[in-house]
Amino acid sequence: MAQQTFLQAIGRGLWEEMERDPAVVMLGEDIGVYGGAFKVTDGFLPHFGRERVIDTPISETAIIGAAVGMSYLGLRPVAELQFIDFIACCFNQITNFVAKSHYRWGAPVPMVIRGPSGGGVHGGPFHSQNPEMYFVHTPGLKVVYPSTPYDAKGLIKASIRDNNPVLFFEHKFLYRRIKEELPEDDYIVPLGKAAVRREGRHLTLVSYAAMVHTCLEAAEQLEKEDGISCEVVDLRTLLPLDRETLIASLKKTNKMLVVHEDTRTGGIAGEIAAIVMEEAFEELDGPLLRVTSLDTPVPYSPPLEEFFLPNVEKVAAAARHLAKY
Amino acid sequence: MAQQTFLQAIGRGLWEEMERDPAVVMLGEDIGVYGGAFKVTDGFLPHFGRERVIDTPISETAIIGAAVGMSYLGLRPVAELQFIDFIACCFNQITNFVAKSHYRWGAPVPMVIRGPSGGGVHGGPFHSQNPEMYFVHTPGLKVVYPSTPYDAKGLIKASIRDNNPVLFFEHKFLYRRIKEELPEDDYIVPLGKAAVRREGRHLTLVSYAAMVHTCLEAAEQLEKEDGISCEVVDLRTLLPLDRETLIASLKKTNKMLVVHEDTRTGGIAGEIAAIVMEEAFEELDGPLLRVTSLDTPVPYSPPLEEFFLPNVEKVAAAARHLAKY
Amino acid sequence: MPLSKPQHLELYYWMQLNRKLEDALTILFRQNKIVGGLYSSLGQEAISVGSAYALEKRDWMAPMIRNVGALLVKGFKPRDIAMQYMAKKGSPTRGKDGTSHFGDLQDRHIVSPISMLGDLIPVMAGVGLAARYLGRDEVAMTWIGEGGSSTGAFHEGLNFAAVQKAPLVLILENNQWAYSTPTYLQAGLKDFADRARAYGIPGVSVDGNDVLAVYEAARAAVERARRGDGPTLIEAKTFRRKGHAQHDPANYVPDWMRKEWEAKDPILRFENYLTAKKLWTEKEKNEILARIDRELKEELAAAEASPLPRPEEAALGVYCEGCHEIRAVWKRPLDEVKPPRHDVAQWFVDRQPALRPTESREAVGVADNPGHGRKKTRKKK
Amino acid sequence: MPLSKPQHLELYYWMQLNRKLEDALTILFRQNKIVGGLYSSLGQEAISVGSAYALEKRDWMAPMIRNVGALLVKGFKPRDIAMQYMAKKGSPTRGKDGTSHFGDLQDRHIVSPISMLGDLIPVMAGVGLAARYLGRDEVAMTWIGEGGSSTGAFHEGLNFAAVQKAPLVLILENNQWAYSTPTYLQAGLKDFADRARAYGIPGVSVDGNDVLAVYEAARAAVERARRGDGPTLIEAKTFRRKGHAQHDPANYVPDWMRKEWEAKDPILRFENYLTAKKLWTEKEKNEILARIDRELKEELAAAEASPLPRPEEAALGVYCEGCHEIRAVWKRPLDEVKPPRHDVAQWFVDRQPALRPTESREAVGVADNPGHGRKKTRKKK
Ligand SMILES: Cc1ncc(C[n+]2csc(CCOP(=O)(O)OP(=O)(O)O)c2C)c(N)n1
Ligand SMILES: Cc1ncc(C[n+]2csc(CCOP(=O)(O)OP(=O)(O)O)c2C)c(N)n1
Ligand SMILES: [Mg+2]
Ligand SMILES: [Mg+2]
Repeated sequence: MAQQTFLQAIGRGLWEEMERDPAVVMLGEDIGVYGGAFKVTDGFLPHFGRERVIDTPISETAIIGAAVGMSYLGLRPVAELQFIDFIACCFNQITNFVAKSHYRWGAPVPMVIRGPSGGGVHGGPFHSQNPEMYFVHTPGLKVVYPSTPYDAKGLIKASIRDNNPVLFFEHKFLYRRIKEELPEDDYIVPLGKAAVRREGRHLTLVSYAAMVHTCLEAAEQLEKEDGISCEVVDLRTLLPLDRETLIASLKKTNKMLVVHEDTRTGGIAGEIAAIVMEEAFEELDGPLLRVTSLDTPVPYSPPLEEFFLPNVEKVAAAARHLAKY
Repeated sequence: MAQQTFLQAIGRGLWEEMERDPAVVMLGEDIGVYGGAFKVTDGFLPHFGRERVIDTPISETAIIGAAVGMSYLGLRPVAELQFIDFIACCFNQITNFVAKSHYRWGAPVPMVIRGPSGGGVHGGPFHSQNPEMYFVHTPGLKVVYPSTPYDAKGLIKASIRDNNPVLFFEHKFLYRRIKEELPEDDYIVPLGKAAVRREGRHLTLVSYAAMVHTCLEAAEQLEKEDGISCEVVDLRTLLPLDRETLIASLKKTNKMLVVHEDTRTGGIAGEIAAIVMEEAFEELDGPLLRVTSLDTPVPYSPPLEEFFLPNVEKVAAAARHLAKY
Repeated sequence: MPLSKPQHLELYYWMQLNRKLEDALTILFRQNKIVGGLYSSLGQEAISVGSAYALEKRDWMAPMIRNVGALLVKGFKPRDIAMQYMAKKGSPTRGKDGTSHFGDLQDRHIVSPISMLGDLIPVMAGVGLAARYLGRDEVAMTWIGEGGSSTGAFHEGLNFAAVQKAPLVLILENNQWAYSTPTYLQAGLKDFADRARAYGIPGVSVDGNDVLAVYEAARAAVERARRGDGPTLIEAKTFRRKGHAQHDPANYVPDWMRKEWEAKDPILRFENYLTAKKLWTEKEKNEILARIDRELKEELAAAEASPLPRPEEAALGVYCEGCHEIRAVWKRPLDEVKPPRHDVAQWFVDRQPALRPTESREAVGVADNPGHGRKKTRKKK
Repeated sequence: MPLSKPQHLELYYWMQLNRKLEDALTILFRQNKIVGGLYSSLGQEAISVGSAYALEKRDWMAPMIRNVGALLVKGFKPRDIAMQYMAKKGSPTRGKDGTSHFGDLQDRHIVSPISMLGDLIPVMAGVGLAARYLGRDEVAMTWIGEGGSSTGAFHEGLNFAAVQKAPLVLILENNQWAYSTPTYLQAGLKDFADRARAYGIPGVSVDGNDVLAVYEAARAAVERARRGDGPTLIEAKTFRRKGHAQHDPANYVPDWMRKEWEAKDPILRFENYLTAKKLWTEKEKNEILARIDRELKEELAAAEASPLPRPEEAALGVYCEGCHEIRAVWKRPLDEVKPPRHDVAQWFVDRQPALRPTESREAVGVADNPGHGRKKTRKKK
């Protein structure tokens, strides 16, 4: 099979699940006739029909609310947010209605909320955000943020089959920038399992989504230029977190550097620091450090956004510092 | 002057600021004629008039939006959310309009968003929440969560005078449960400064809001029963965090236990763990540990909520464990 | 067809059960046996009962906090409501949540509300759309206060339902107060039924203290929805006779208003109607009242007997671990939805007056709109 | 009073400047000199220009993404808009944000939008209320698309403005498409002006390709707002001649539709009007066009000359460290607001028909509603 981009892989995963199960339906703004702002659902309307591919008004609260109602009758709705930034407009439905439904009265909400996320494409403050931590902090949700086409396809399929509400973040920087040969078979990638992208001995780089590629590049450089051997862990699922893989890697390298594109304060690096303290304090040969975006909105102008984001240099510098520790 | 409850202290602070500055106005649901669901603004309407004490429709997004507009003309609006849980309904206005206004185009938004927060009163999943971390993770906001009448009054006044948007969380469990003699003079408590509530030698308990009192009680018990001397740090402001006070206390005790009523994953304990790693790893004689609520919605039934919340026993147990470390 | 005599008596039974249950709950509240606040629908019973009575068993509903009557009509027992308020282990939410915050997806087709007003409207629109997709002619009903109609969720939900022609019936209970806020600070409207005009759907106002008027309006709206003609907004005008909740003396409500509305008590009015129309005898009335007393005694005893939940249960149930699988139940041949559907991915603009240049002003509402999709689409009426 | 001849020529100047600036931006876009997407208001210039022209200098406005014309009329220069799109250091946001996401609180009284549609409406209601409280007779104007009228913020904002009778004018640009979504999937409405009916405020529809019609409707609404009679919703019917943004070929738009609307080009129409009414000479027209070319050349040169911001600036300005203090400017004696006000903390229920029992149906909208407050309140009209 030909190489598939990150975007195509997600589209294929959605397509196959809709083929497999008529209970899977989609709703969102401009997803039908137009095929979605990024064309993820291009061609879905003619094939699956307007009953299953619903073009909605500009009403995020209605989109999520309607998806909840559909899930109560056993459907498995996939709601697209045109840009993930607009998730703020349905925050109440997601955190109060969706997340608490099963706990309060035993009503499962098997739905997926997906949308283009992240920066690096000069989208400015409202088309570049990484809101994942708002939802990692909301019990009742699952949060997925893949970094490769293979994972993206396997995880979107697993998310649709999961009986819980899953937030599926798609890093738009990766949409067309990475390609991969994908297997023909109907595979899934289980939620809640991190992946070791690169074996290493001296320290562990922990990341997810686009920053995984930044970490891999930095690891290459560190190996070559400094002889520092980095293990790279790709979280893939942020809630629930795969503590086993994190701790196992730490036990091996005894040093950990967390890299996220999300802003610093309250980012997932803190949660990982707390987990490491609780579960493997003795394993630490140095402080858990973090390389993150600045604590600002995402600026629009290219030089500003580059300064705002983590990059290979920043990761490498922090890794060198930690390796020396 | 007579003893004042936590609730009265907030009311007095608001009253004095409105007396001092005609630019201070209020809006919210049932705050005028009724004086607010908890009567914080009882008597404000007759005194300050309906132009300054605005009863709104049930429209949180309009309340915050209107307050932003007012702040653009130099007013200092104080928006009340009837219960802080409803902040989810204006999440977009707060995180995208309010928080990013000054960064994007230099327009300051001097407003205060306040409301009854927290659990322990059997309010159930939608009248007991602690949403502070959603906003601690949002650059551009300031977040305040006091624990004493003195601080509550001094901090609400400082919040109103601040040129930035301040989220002011009022723990409803404290409203009528704690009293304090307050000075007559027009004092403020500066934002961004933590307070050491109790000096100690063996370990530091870090907390805020209602849990500060739980920590103080636990500290008493630990001193008496186990001879463990705990220092208790009350954060008071969660954003910006007072790193100096935290690190100074850690340098003294070399052990830290963070206690928060907020749910565990993504709570502020993680951020503090990351800061400690970055700034004082060498000072740690044991892991930074945390005692928090469970990762669930806030359950309604008393035995369930008690199990959900941290309490003196849980704090004392964790402290003993850490002290032994 | 008009209601039969037994049906009239049923309506009476439900309204009285609604009221007497709430009276009993008030006593429990005074005895501190209720956790948190207690809400009353005193004087609004005709709305909950009359509207829910218009639903078939297969239909769906989501109650608001004052819709105790609707919960009873749709099959929950007084003990369920009492146990919710007492936060007992035996309550439908096992003590996890209180008040009317519970439901039943399997049998009674009831969706639980949350506190945030308005959120149920898009949710119930989705319920209706799912039923339609599954080939089931089921209607979804929910309620909102005149205050709740100011929320963004109300607007997004009802607008979406209108565009999709979802089988939804929304009862707007205008009881003239939203906590302490009167209608004129909620909206510049005389009739909240006018909210419907923003969506191109019917909006009707009825006397909310007349159970038959409410029933008829609801019935018509339910039939309209079942026909596939989309949502209806029904404003039921009434009055909140107690405070917002038990803690609220509602001093902001003028006495003359309370008095006038007490005189319009929906149960009293219906009793007089039944007597005037000779639809019952004193004996039948007393039997109903006796039955209610009997039932409530049992029900409340059962509720009180239920223990509080075990503390450890607080940690359970955040996620569905395959614990409770809701399966889609199809009432149409799956072939009808099997891909490929060959829907044409273009608007039928030639059949979209709404899209013609605007000075030719014969644009139409969604109702007659063929929409986009398969070449052969619904005929215009 | 009717517009003078020079004012007519000003309207023409602004519309042409709007269009030619966007033409120039399109060229910059093709040269990859623009960061991110480029949005066009081709064919909608009459709306931005005609409505903004109805504002006084002291009035407030908040543009949406297609309101380049309004930004120009209200005092921003083409270079400002160009630098925003090119993310230059010299842009009003110093490169922090792009497109029409900028404003000026001090002089031009312009509030910056954010991307989330609808959010500006409550914000501008607040601007209007603040002006009223400060004793300033300033009016706030903003715009929304027919698509944006489906958002909860639109509803909450306009409803709140109506209840508070805020001096707000909302122009709804119905250009028949929301990205790829046609009106009939946005709302079941023929006229989006009907959205106003949910709030008890006037809603009018005008030909959005007729700059004078837009101006007159806007002018009337501005005067109404200034009088204290509250908000107006104006639907301007038009058509989006380009794609949603440069990247979008808009294949979903039928050709006949594009053609019909090109024929209704607002600038062409106004040119014909000016000629027919002998309001200008060929010479005057050419002078205007020459002036625009001259100005744009300068403006764009200045914009291109501006450097990109220094990277380190990304870290600055999240908080206002006393850096930029906006002070309340009073135009009324402070004694008028000095406490104690002796407002009576009770509804004037006796003067609240809205609160009378509902079968006496003479309830009234907010407009004639005395509201609550001081004993002597505004007389009913
Ligand atoms: C979004 C939201 N904001 C605020 C509240 C707090 N609140 C609960 S009930 C209520 C008044 C509701 O009035 P109305 O909708 O008329 O219903 P009624 O109580 O009259 O039945 C308010 C403000 C809420 N539940 N949800
Ligand atoms: C709340 C929200 N949801 C989605 C979007 C993405 N979006 C940007 S413009 C647009 C279409 C807007 O259509 P309309 O309001 O008619 O304005 P027009 O583009 O036609 O001028 C959409 C869906 C947004 N900006 N805000
Ligand atoms: Mg009401
Ligand atoms: Mg449009």
